[in-house]
Amino acid sequence: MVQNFTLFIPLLPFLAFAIIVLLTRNNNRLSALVAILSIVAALMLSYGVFLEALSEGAELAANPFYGAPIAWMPFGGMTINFGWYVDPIGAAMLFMVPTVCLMIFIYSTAYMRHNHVDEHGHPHAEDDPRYARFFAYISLFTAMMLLLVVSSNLLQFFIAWEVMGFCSYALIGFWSFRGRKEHHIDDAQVGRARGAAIKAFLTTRVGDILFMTGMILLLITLGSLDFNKMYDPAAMNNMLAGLAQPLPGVEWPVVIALLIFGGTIAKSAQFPLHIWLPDAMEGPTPVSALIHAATMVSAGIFLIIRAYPLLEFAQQTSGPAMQIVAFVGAFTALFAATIGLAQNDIKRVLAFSTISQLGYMLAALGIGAFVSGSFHLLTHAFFKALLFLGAGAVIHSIGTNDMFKMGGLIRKMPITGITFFVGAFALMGIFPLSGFWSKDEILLDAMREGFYPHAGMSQDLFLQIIYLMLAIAAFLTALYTGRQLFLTFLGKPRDQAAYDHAHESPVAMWAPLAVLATFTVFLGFWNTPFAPAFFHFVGEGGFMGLPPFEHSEFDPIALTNMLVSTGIALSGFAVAWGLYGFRPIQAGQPDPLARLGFVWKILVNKYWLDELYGYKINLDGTAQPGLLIRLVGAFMRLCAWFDRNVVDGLVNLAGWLSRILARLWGWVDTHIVDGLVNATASVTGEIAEWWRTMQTGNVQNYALMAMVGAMAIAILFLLRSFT
Amino acid sequence: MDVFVLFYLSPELILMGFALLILGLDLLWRERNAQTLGYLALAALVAALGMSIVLGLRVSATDASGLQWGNQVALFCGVCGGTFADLLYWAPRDLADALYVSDNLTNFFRIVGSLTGIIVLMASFDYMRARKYAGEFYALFLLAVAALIMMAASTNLLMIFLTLEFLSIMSYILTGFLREDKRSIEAALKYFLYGAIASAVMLYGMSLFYGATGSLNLGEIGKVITGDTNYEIMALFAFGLMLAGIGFKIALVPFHMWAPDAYEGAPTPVTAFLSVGPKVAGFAVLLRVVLQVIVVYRNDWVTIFATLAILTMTLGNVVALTQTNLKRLLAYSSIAQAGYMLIGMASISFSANPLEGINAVLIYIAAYLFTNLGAFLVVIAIENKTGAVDLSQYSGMIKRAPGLAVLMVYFMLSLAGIPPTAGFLGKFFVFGAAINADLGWLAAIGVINSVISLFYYMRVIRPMFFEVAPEGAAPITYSRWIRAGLVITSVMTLLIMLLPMPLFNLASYGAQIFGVAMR
Amino acid sequence: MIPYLSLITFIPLLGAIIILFLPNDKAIKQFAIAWSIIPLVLATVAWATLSSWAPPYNFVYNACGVTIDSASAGYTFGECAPWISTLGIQYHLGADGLSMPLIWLTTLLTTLGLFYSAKVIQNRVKEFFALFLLLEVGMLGVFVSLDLFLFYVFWEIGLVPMYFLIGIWGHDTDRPQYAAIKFFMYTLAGSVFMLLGIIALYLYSSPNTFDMTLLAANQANMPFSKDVLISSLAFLGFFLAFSIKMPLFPFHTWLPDAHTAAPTAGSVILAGILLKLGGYGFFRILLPIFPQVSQQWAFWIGVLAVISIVYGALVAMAQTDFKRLVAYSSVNHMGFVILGFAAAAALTAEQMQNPHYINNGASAINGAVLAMFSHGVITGGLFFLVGMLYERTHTRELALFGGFGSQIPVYGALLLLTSFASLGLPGLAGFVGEFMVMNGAYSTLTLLAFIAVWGIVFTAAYFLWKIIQKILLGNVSEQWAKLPDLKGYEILTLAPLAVLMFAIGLFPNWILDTINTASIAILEYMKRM
Amino acid sequence: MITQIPLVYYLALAAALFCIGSFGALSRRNAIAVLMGIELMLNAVNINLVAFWRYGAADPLVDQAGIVFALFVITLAAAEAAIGLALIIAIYRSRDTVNVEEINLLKW
Repeated sequence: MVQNFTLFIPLLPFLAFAIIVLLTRNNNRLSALVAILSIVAALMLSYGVFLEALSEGAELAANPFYGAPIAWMPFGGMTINFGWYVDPIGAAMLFMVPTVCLMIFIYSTAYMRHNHVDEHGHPHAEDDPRYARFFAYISLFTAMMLLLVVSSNLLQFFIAWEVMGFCSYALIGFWSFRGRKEHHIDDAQVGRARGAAIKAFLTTRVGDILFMTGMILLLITLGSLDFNKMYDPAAMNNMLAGLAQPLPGVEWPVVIALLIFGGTIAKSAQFPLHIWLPDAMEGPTPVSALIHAATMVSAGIFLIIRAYPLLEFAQQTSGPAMQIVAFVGAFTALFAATIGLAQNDIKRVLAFSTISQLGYMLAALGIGAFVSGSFHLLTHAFFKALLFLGAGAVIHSIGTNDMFKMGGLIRKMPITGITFFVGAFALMGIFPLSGFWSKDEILLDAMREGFYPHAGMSQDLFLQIIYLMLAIAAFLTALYTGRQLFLTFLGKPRDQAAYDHAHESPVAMWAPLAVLATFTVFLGFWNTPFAPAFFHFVGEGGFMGLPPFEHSEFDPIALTNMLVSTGIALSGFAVAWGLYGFRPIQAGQPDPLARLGFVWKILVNKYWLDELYGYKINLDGTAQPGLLIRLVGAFMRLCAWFDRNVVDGLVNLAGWLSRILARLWGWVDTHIVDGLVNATASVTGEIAEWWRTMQTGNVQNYALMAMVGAMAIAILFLLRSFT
Repeated sequence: MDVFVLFYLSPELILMGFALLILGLDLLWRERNAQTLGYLALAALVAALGMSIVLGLRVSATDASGLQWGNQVALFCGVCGGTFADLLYWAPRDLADALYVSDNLTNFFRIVGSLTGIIVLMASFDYMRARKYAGEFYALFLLAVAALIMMAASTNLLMIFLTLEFLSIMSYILTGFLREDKRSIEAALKYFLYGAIASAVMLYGMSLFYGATGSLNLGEIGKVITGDTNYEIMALFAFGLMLAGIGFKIALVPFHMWAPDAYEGAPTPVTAFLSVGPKVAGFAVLLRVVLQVIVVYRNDWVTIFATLAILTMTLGNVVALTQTNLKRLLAYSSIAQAGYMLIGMASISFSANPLEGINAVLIYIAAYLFTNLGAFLVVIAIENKTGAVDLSQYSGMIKRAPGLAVLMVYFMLSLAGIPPTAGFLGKFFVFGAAINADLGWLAAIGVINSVISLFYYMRVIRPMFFEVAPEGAAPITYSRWIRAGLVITSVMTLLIMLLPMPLFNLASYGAQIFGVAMR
Repeated sequence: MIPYLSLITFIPLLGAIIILFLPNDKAIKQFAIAWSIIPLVLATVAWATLSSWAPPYNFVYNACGVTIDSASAGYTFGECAPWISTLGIQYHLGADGLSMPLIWLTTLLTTLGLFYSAKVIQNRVKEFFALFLLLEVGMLGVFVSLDLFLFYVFWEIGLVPMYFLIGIWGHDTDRPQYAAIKFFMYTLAGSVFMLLGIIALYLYSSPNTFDMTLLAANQANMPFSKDVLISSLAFLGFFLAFSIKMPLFPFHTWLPDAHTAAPTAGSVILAGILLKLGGYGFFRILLPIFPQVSQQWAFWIGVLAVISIVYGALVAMAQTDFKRLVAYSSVNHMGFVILGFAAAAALTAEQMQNPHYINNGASAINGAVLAMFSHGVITGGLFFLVGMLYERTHTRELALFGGFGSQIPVYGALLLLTSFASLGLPGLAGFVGEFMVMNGAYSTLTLLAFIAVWGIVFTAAYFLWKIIQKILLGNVSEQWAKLPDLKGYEILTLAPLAVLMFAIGLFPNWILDTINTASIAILEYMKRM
Repeated sequence: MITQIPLVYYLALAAALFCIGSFGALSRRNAIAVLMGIELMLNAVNINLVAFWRYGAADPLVDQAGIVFALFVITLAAAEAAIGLALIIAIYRSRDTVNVEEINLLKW
């Protein structure tokens, strides 16, 4: 029953956005209240849908909740309709997204109050000047994420996707402008936020363009963007028949699948378009949690989930679409983990861990581990939101992001510290937290497929490589997470002033942490290898018309894998302890890993990719465009020059020419006519005498012209009649 | 010859009679009642206009309305003989040996001519009030109008020569009418010398025609010249020379050089008249000569007219770009306008399509008449009060004389051919005729020229609207006669665009006499 | 039967005349605004009537001796009166899904322009308001004419008032007179060739006619369709006129000057409506009447469109003047409209048999028309915003701005909204048209579409970098410390546009439904080639 | 047998006269002399007309167009001369010169 109200889920936060913008924008408390009430209502509704979906069980996969009543875009004899589509994974998302969002909303009510010491030395807590606007934006953001989850149509999905892009722009750049009386941010922050926002939007825009291209090509070849059609094998086969091949030997499905994957690369910050996400940490921390860990980047993964049948179809019929996804994912997982090692900003470490974890999910989806990839999406959302909010609490309390100015904070902020530990261990994949179960499942699938093939199949080198990359990444994850823990919460305080200033967060901030930590601890049991309830719900039905996923029983391989991955995580953490925990870092001491030398320099500079094609944003708020952007800039100036001087120049040239022509006539009058007169006079032998008499303004010149003209016409006639 | 036939000469007779009457009264009254003489002249022109319209209408047995336009009478026949009834219904082209005809084309030009006269006369009332010898001016002016009508009615080389000289001499005198003004008298002398030489050249051409065909009558000559080579050389050569005289009237390149000087020097109402009257009459003669005499050499004259059209338009427009004296600028503009009319001449293709060259020329002439005279009326109104004829003196006219400024915009747009104006309709027909005659390239050059022309027409507008009037500049008032003239010209400029059918019919009836039947 | 179209078109003319006789500035302003609402209301009623036709639109259109029925119809509100009967020129008006939204937009933007100008224009009020209403007549006339001669007449009528609006009320520093004459001559240069094209169309059709509906409907029996040279030349004449008006690269250079120099309301109309005349011509004339030639040239027109998109965006990015930048953004956006045209035109006779391609062709046309409509709304809004900022700061130099997001938040919010609508954010007006155009373009001009789509990134770049960042972000300098936020009348001016941006972006169906009828009809005409 | 002077002789004479006249008209500085040049041109035309009449007309006594034309030309030449002289006198009064090259107030 509740399913028919699915579209109200995104509508409620959207209404909150509208109400805040139009009505309550001048009242901070009321705005926050409106936002939270709306998300609570949306949460209840989506839990309703989720529960209804759970009651359907695996049956839901074949008969998802679906309705497309809104005629949106008619063209010719066709109409694209919008509506809702809730299949098992969608239902699971409907459980995750509002939950996490609600926690973030509550957290934000406190986070967006800034402590500020006035000129008399009295501390004040005052709301951010744009407090209401913040809630408007995050409401819109949540609305769009929910819309994306319930979309029945790829175009609808795309719209939500793009509006989220806007929200991320607005929220990353939330502090990118400053009134004259706003003290909570400084000029450097304004500069960094400005650069980061534009970088995020444009980088993701590149992916969006690819996504849109893929989507349009899908619309053209498939004839529809409705998920119903996309999951219909008969309709998919049409794709091979329609348009001519894009390139010789390449079929459309793989092109389309990879173009759509382009959207994910940008949105989920995969290599090489990951560059925006670390800088996006300039937004307020709840935003980082909301956009860059729990939901928005998850949208990229969710896109791949939605397009999974397409990818598989492409892989089967026309090219290695899945393998490319898997490889990009695994590579990013490893690549981002290496950079994460060398970051000092508490949020940036988390940012790179996000990139890395998203890579995990993609690798999982790419190797066909659909269920484990999806499950990791859910668990990751919880523990990453937890980590970000925890980091935010730290920043809010001591006023810096730099981990080398922290240390020992667990004594000052026990609740934050403990919950942060829970999240960090989940990220590392420590038993029995949720991260362990989901990550382990991915590694298991890679290992099983790679090293223990089905009977009659040879070992797959590709999958082995993927497995190894993921395993190394898991090790590195444990290493940098451990490093973060030791630098932040353990050890000795390195900045005494900041340490003294530190305090436990208000309840509005720690309560959400506690809730998220609870989920982090227990969510993993939804899908253990022994009792894969999540699999039964999500995987057993497969997609509508497509064959279901297979699940192996718990066997020695699984056990082996559990042990191996626990070992990897623990060894990573142990190394971290060796480097950072055994002998705590003192103030001013360089990072022990700096001994790596050139390698360290590469990692600190993030492989210089910003300098190559990105946009390097410095701590002081200045920025340098990368090589590629400089080239575009040069080309832009060339175009402007061309426009001013060549295109417009031609027009002006025409005007100039006509002016010249006008003068020329004058010249003809004065010179040519003279010349003719001169010639006539020479025939009569009195050149000298008449030379001076023939001047313009002289009627005789005129008459001569007339006579010559008449003779010319007459003679012309003559000549014509002779021919 | 039936005496009643003189009825068919009534417009000209009225004009000339009144001219003599005015001269006589002027002698009697000695400058005292100059304005009355002016009204008398106006009455004469209105009567002539009325008679022209009456002459054109005849009772028709076929037309349901009972009235039909079209009436063709040959006058001063040597041998056409017959009765009055016969005279009414001769077939087109069979002109026998008439010297002078009163046909649809003549009636068209009668209407055009007397309208020109009426409007210019209205403009000159104010102008002449401050000057001497107004009575003489009105008399001479009436004679000039009569001359231009007679020129359009002539179908004989001798008659053409006589009427052309008649018009010329009147024009010389009118141009030099301000005897104390150096410029005026200089303009007259130049005009005179140029005109005399041009008509001598034309006469030489006429004599060759006579020698080649043994006749002076256009119809007769046309019958002789049938396209065999014996006459071809002589006829075309002679026509080339005759163009000097006709082109001089029309101010075609290369016979245009008198025009800017004469226009600039002449009294402005006379300039207005010169820019329309002789040009119109010249086209009437050109039409008759071309279509009755050398019509068989169509290929040849199409080329010549196309070439001349391009030269005329381009030179007129390009040189006008640099002018600052408004009278001189309008002189070059009127040269260019003649170029567009020549496109129509070149596009005569005798097709049954309404977009036909003859039609186009006639419609263009009518449109040009009102537009150009309207523009001159504005110039005269401003000159009367301020003496300004230079563009730099026109700044801020929108404040000083909003009505004049707005009307000037309208007339300039019409000259440039922007709808909804008569000028646009004229250009539409001209270019249409060109495309219809497979001269699309000529039409293309024509439209390019009309774009160029817009530039200087807008240069006229620019100071009026975009610049500030000098301190203390008084508002410009103008008499009710100029106002009436402006009303006539502007309303007609608009009406020709909005309701073009009457004009179209008038023109196509005129074209019928050349055996061109329009749908 | 109410002659809606005649009333809509000529009521402003009557208003312009009445204004000439009104005594004082205040009366003129109030009268002009009130009067301009009449056509707006009429157009709204007309559209409402129009959209009440239910699919499959099988009614009979009967006017001017033209009877068209069933799918290939589309016209309604036909009015007819003989005009120049020997040439078969008729006063033939009619509207369909293509023109109705544009008519409505014209009346809306005129009202808004007048409303805003009433506060801003203080000198030569009578002239301004009379000219503005006259301008409306010209624009509306183009959209309602179904006779080519009438079309041309209205086409040119619009030029003159615009010339004066730019020349007289332009900012002195922007060389208004140069811009005005450049605009006038440039547009005229294009349109005179269209005149030749119109005449050729008349002469080479049989029976000879100027009637657009007949010309389009009689494709098959036109000898013209066989004469490649003449029809190409005639096509070229029209194409030149429309692409200068649009403007298409490389005919766009009049646009930045004209836009920059024009007074705010003038820029709004120029960008909002006048550019659309060109786009309208592409779909009303070139596509139905010249399907073969369009098909032959579609690729190259597409190339120009793509250049316009990418090049326009790049040049816009290089501008330092706010208004000039917005002006160049029009080049960029109009490129999509022409790409839509090219995409629909590129359909081959063979593809015409495939309903799938037909749908995508309809998508291209729908998208292009909707892009025109939404560009009118969005860029109209942007020019209002430019003008409002200029009224406050008396400069348009982007480098001098900054931090206005906190100083004048309402302005900031509206600028943000409009900018994002313009850069094609889904959910706002700009996206839908672009998406549909790209859909059409990918199906016929895949490669070009793939290049064009990158223009979207550049568009986003210059909006974010040049407009939002330079104006809204950063710190407020002391210079602007007293900058006041938008006043009530300014918000009221922008509000309808903002509502439209959302209305189109969130539920484009209400307008696409109307446009789609016309697209189907155009494609029916094209099928006959 | 008396040989008639061929028509061509007359025509050649007329052509020569026309050229001389036009040369005079185009080159003399004195306005009166220019006028005289024009008269010569007109006379050349007259010779042409009369010669053509005499040689061309089928019955010269009935078809007298040529000679009538010549008479009109003579008359008009007189009228023109009158106008011309009047104008020259007027200009002489105002400028003390009849040199056409000095009469160039109006130019360009």
